[in-house]
Amino acid sequence: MSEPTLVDQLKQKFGAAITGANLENVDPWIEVAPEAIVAVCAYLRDEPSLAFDYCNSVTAVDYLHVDEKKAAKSEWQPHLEVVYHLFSMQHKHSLVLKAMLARWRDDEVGELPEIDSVAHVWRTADWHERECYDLFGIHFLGHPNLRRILCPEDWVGHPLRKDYEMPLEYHGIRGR
Amino acid sequence: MDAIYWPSVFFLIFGALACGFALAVLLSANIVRMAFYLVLSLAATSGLFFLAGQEFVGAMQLLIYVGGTLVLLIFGVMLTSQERFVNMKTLAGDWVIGMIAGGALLSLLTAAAFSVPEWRGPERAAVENLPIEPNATPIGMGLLGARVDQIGAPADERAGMAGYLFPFEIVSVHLLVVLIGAAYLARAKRRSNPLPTG
Amino acid sequence: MTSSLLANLLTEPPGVAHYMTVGAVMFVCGAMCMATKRNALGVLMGIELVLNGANLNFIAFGSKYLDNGGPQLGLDGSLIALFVIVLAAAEAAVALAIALNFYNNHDSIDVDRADQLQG
Amino acid sequence: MASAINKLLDWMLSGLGLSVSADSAVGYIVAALIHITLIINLVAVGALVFIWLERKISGRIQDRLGPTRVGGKFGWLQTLADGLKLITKEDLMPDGADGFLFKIAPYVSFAASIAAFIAIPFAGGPYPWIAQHLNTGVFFVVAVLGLEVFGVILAGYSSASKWSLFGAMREAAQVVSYEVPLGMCAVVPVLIAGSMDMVVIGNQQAGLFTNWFIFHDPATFITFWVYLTCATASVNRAPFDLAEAESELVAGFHTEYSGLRWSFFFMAEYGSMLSVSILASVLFLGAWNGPIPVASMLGLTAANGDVPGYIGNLLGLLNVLFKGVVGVSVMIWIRWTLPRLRIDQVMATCLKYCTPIAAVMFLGAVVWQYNLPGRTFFGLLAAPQETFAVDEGWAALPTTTAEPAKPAMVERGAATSLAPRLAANQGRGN
Amino acid sequence: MSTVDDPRTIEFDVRTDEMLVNMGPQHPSTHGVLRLVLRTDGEVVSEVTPHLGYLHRCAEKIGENLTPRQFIPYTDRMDYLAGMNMNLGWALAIEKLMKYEPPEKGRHLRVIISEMGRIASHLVGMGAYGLDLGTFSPFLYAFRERERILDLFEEVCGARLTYSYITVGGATADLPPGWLEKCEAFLTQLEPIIVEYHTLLTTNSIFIKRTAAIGVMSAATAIDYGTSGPVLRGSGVDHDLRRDGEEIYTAMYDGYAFEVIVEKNGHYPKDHQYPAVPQEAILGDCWHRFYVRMLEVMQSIDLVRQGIDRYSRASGSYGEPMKLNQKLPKGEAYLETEAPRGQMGFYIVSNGEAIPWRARARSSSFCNLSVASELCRDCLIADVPAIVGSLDIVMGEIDR
Repeated sequence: MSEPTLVDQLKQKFGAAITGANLENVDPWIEVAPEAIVAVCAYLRDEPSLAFDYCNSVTAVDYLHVDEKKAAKSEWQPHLEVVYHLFSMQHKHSLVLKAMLARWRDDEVGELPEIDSVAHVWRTADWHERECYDLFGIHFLGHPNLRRILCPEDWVGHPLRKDYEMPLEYHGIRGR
Repeated sequence: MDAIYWPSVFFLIFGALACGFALAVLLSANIVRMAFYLVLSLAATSGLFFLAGQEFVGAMQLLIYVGGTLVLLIFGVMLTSQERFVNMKTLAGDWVIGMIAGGALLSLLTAAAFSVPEWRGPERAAVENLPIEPNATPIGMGLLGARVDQIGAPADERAGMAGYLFPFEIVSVHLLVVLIGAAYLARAKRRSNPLPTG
Repeated sequence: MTSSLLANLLTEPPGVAHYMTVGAVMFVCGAMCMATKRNALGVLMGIELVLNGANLNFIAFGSKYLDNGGPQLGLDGSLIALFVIVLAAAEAAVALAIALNFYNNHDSIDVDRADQLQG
Repeated sequence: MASAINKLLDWMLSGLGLSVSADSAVGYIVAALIHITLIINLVAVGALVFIWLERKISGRIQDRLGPTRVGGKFGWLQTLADGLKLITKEDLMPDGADGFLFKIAPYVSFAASIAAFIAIPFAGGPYPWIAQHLNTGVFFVVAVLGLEVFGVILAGYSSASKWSLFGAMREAAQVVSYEVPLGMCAVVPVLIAGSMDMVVIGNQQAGLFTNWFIFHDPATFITFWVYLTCATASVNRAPFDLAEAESELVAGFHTEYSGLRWSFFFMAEYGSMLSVSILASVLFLGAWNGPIPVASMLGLTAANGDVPGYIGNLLGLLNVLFKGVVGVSVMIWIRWTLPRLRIDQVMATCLKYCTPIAAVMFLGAVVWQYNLPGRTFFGLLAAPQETFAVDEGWAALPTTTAEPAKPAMVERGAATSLAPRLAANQGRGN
Repeated sequence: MSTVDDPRTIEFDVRTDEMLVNMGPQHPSTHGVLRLVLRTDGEVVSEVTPHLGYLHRCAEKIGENLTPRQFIPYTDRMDYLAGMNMNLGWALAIEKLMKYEPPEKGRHLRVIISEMGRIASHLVGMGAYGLDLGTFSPFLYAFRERERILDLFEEVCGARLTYSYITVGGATADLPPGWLEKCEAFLTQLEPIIVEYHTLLTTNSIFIKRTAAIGVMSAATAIDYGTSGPVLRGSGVDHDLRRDGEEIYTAMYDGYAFEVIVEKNGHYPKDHQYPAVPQEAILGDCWHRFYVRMLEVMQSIDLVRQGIDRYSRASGSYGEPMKLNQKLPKGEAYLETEAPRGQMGFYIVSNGEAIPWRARARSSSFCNLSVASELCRDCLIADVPAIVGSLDIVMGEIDR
């Protein structure tokens, strides 16, 4: 079903929670407020006409320009985006959801941003969210067991953040 | 001293093995070592059975006793061998009492054994040229009820031509019932909270 | 007396008495094992030794190579020995079942723990 | 054999003025030594050959060559190279291990697998080539095969590692439970031959291959295949090799072993494989009699002189060893084609399939033997009479109900009803 | 007759205490460096927790410093058993972002190469699964055939494992002359061998005993856990990206006659030619997953044949690769392709420069493995390698 009607349907149902959409992109996406993400996802999955029962991937993108020159010119503020790629097995159509998060919770460096977990909506999101937590440092509230999946348990820092510095040494192995 | 009588040399070897390992079972503290010494002791006893001319019983001892019962015992040892039960020292007091009682019993039995002159052993000539004929078949037929070993005996000496068919049936049914019962009994019915073991 | 015993044993065939002594030694070891061992399975092994000691006597009296005119069992000796072996297997199975049950309920195999009937 | 050796010793020592009496014990000791060295060499060389054979056969099965360069043409010295490697490798022992039991386990296992060869005949006829002519031959071999499980349990327990204990317990449960059907299958040929003496069983299968017990009747035919399955399982090979299932328990009970001790376990395995397949050939496949009785056709029987008898026996030996090697290569062939069974499936096949089938076949053989005593090749041909007459000399069994000392009611019925049929059977030469 | 009146007693066989047992990462049966921690109670496994990350190289961070064409070699090393399909996935994702349409001859070339890669990968999957269940020979037969495919790939792009052949815009080089005939010859001699594999494994009674009705996964669980590829189709979900995928990916396959290998009301497409499904097998068990892979090999053979004659008839360039530092249009694109082990997705965000802002790889084995702990609950120890083997995972792809 075409994107615009879907956006209107969601806006009409969730009102302000749908904060925006970009339909010109190759993969049009819909922006959702972080608080309403679980409600929207549950609705998307259970609504028979949409039936997004297959969650391809849950990932994140870090928007931050490290060097000042580019930061000045960039048209967006530094933030984190959690991106959900969904697919419906019956209707064979796909959808992209985005939730905008601040890079650090109330801007204190080191406090991980929080968003509700959709692990109980799609079981596959469990591992995807653990990977996001591991590589981006996003705290998923209500996640069954949120711990690192790819990096060692005692790894410090979240590698895929733009401002990530490789540790000098790890258990005696030289990092940099 | 004329030529050595070899069968008695083998009797000494097997006898020494049997008694030695029986003693080892008594003296060793580690339950698994005890089990292993018991296996060797019973294997030596099976050798004594072969020496006494009973091939069938010797092979039966190896197959059922050593091959079956002791494997069962070793399974029991494995299932219960938590670290604290493997090496359990017996108290010194029990040892002393045990030694005294055992020594007394042993001397009594050996004295009894050597008191009867006939039991001291046949003349060498009488035994040396006895034919070694197979005795598995008489046992088999005996179990089935036909005492073939007493065919030549005179009528009055023949102790009951009937063999062991009836006890054979009883033992086989008994064994079946016991094994099923043991299997059922072994299904542990553990209390959800074990009794205060103090 | 023992040196002469051994001396003529090397030349003379072993008799029923010699088998009985080996049986007696195993019997006594078994009895003491049952008496002193604190592990239930150690007691079980003592029982096996006792049964084997008895078996040896049956076989000794049944064997014609040890016959010196004394009372003889003939074939009955080996048949009874067979029955003893089979029944020892059954007995070991039941004893093991009891020991396992005791172990599961009391979480210990120590014989001294079985003092519930003392009241 | 012993008297021949005494004569030989006497002839040799006569030069020195010493004499050896005909039945002196020295002959027995030397004979026993010769037998034991022959058996140990058979098992050692056998293991040598079978390791090489396994590499070659598995190579062929997997479309590759197997060893080709070590020591000459077909890489036949490959096993020697393995042996040297194993001997030079250090014999490790894990620190938590129970030293004494850890060291002794491989030798217990090896001794058990060698002891089975004492009662196995390698050539029949009036002068059989057998280490110890036991009247209860089959029974003894089956009993000794059961003892190998002790070596395994001790190895598993004393290696103090969780995985090897798993492997040892699995293997012990499997070997002990497969002994039951193995024993039942071994009893069927004993029933047909009428004796547990393996020489008698072998002699009864003389003549054309139609006399072989595998073709004796449909029951024995099926029993042979059940025997083969149980033998493969009781030796821990092919689809039943749970103990060293690489995928779950790294190497089962002998994970912690290395060097010479590990090679003893290996030799024990190949030794018992050889003993099980030779037992199969003696019981079912006409031990030392080839498909066509070449030896008796050429007159190489003991009847006409010692030397032809010796050559006849030699041919018999070749027959037995050939059948043993064929049996082992079938096991190797099965191992490299079939996947592995799970532990509960192994137990299920034993308890739900092998044992009941063996029991039914035993019953079938009894009924067949009772109704068609003297026949062979599924009852189509008459068995050569002279081989089948097992004369136990009880013609004098009292057929009349002469008054035994104190007959109880039940025993009388049992005794008398059986006696006439026994006597009748004697008449028909069974 | 358990003591019903005394609920406090629990009836069970012999009392065994819980044991934590490690299987891997160096365990021979797990495919590569996967560590499974099993909580076992005697033989029964009560819980399996996989531990990942032993092969983690953070390829996604590297993707943020390389131009798309420079990143191609990294995609090879994700699913190293199907390098060609990984390259294709990345190339198509970039082309979707750039809205670039590869020439018709390039399309057919990509179908031939990717389906040959699928055959090679399934052969490894089949051989390794035989290894898990204890039989060694099928592994060597499978690798003998795979060697022939690798020789063909070597002629095409000079490499045997890390090809980097299919790149953004088409392929680095055209097929060498005479290659198509060799490929045709290979296919004709492969078909009877696949029948031989069926007798060796699929219809082998011990294999059926070890795999039928073990690790059964319902269609709902399969979708819920995000599984894909043969694992998903093994549970009866009729979904294959080559038919239901995005327009740019299905364009590659339009005009090709093929049916999705999935069991619909008891029948696989054209299953009369292959051994029938044994009655013990339940839809969604290890046996079905294996059977789907075996049928997909036949499907790929047919596709390659069609690809060969379409390629020989097509004219024009095979698809010149894109310039090395060509600027990417602003925006983002996510595309999933049907890799042999499942749907391999690439998500690229670019803000107009030659180097993408974010390059994310969604791995199929990652989701397939997440089902393992659910399937292995209350199975026997010997079943764990059978179940994990049937998921056919590759650690390079999971750990990225």
